[in-house]
Amino acid sequence: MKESEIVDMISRKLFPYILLFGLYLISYGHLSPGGGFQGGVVLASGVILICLSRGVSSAERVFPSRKLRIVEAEMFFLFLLMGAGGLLIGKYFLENFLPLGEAGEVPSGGFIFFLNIVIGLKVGAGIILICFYILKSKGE
Amino acid sequence: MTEVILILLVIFGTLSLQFKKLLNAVICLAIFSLLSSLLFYYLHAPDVAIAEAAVGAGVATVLFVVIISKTRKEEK
Amino acid sequence: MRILIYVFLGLGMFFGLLGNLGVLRFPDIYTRLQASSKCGITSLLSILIASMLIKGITPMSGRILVITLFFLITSPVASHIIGKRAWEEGLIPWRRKKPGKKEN
Amino acid sequence: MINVFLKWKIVRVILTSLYLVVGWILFTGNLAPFSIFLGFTFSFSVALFTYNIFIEEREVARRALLPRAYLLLIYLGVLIFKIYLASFKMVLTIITGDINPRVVHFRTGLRSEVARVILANSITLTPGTLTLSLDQDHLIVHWLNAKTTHSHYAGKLIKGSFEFWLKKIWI
Amino acid sequence: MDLNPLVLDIVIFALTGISVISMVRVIIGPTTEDRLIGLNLVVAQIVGIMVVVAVKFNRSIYLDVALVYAILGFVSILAIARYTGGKEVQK
Repeated sequence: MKESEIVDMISRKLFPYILLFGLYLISYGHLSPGGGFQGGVVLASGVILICLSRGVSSAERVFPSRKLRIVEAEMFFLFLLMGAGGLLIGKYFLENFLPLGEAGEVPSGGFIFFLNIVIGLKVGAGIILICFYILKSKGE
Repeated sequence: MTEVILILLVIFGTLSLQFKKLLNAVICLAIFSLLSSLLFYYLHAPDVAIAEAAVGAGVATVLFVVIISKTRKEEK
Repeated sequence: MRILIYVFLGLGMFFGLLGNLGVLRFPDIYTRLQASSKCGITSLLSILIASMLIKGITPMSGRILVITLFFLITSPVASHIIGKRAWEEGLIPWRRKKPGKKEN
Repeated sequence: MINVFLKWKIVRVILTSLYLVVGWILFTGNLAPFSIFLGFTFSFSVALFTYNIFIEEREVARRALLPRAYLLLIYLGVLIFKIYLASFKMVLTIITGDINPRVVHFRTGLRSEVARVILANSITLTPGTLTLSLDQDHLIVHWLNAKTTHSHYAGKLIKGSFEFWLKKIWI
Repeated sequence: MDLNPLVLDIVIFALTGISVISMVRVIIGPTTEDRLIGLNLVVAQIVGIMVVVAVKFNRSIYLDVALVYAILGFVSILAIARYTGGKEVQK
């Protein structure tokens, strides 16, 4: 089906804003009802919008699936590494070892901020990969 | 307020099982997850509402629709 | 100011109700799409403007402004997509039968 | 020659991140320095990935990238006023049930793509008309209360003053 | 500006009733496009309800949910309309 000019233009102009909103949800995760998982899904939905309006190949040029696979695996490794850092410095797995800021500001959660970013990138990469495979498959 | 939403949830849950055409069932499921998201939101649980809205109404609907378009359209 | 807020809230509910009546009443898909795209967006716009007026100039009304702009951009696109799908599927628009009118 | 393309790339990245920073500040509403620093960082990193989609390589007209902002605000006000007018007309139509729908084809004279898309969206929002298809400069419009089916006059009646304003803003 | 909270309650109930009316179109619509029109209307009205509830509770962060729902409703309508053509329009 040929896509019309309107959908093409609007999704083109909306795509960076949706990615930025996903990053906002991730980075304000300890202050607002967002968080790593929800922000990652919003990031993925931005890429789905481009997939639907301009085809999978155009989205794959921006985010190559080979690199996405590497990002997803490395983010999980990084998550484990941060947990092990808490184990080494303090007592428990995933213990906070960064200074706490003032309540209500952005840098107030210690390393929850970095943990949220790691989880968000991992979830986003995973859902984008699932959608690429399903959209490219031939079907029956 | 919550009673109205719960009654509507039951109605749409049964309707999505009743339809023979799978696309209509998917549309009913989208409204079902929208209503449950509104219920969580009204009961002061906005993070659950965001997760429900993002997964149930967005990504799950897209995946269902794409898979239906690649297989048969009617339920036997 | 208070009167203005009441007026906008009332307008929102009025347009929502009548738009739904139009969606239930009109004969075919294109005319239903007309009713939904006009009255639906006007009802939402009135309610958002009223809540912006309630809050005054605060960070909260900035967020409501973002939601308003998003809806002004995407709502016509959604109705355009639905109309285009029906047009390409070959649904014929309903037309009033009038003996005196000349067909084009 | 390669230098020109590189320069154009840098300009596109900077423009995209500036547009994004405005959205960030409007949405968070938080003017603490760390939040603004975060906004600049995220906007720049998003712009590095998406500058090629946000601003395509062929969109080089200056007005297409930086429209006249004050005229755009006036246009938004006129548009909202016309939306309310259209809705009152639509309510009258719903109550009386007096409709005469037709499908009309016509052309537009706008050259900028953004302006054409905004024209189509405004037509969808104003009284009794609905854009069904937009192909280059050819529009197919469903009209609820058709007065004429002649292509030229129908275009004049439907477009109204939108085309004049859009021409001023984007060209 | 402080408003009588009863007014906002009445508005929330009225919007719920209106969205119930537009769900009727989803249930009885003969074609898929009619159901899509109903879905579009329901999304708009539920976003309105969410904004009014956020204003009533006076919590600024609750508005995130409304914006997330606006984005994802648009994406799902685009997916349904694009990927499921009728008879001859097949991807």
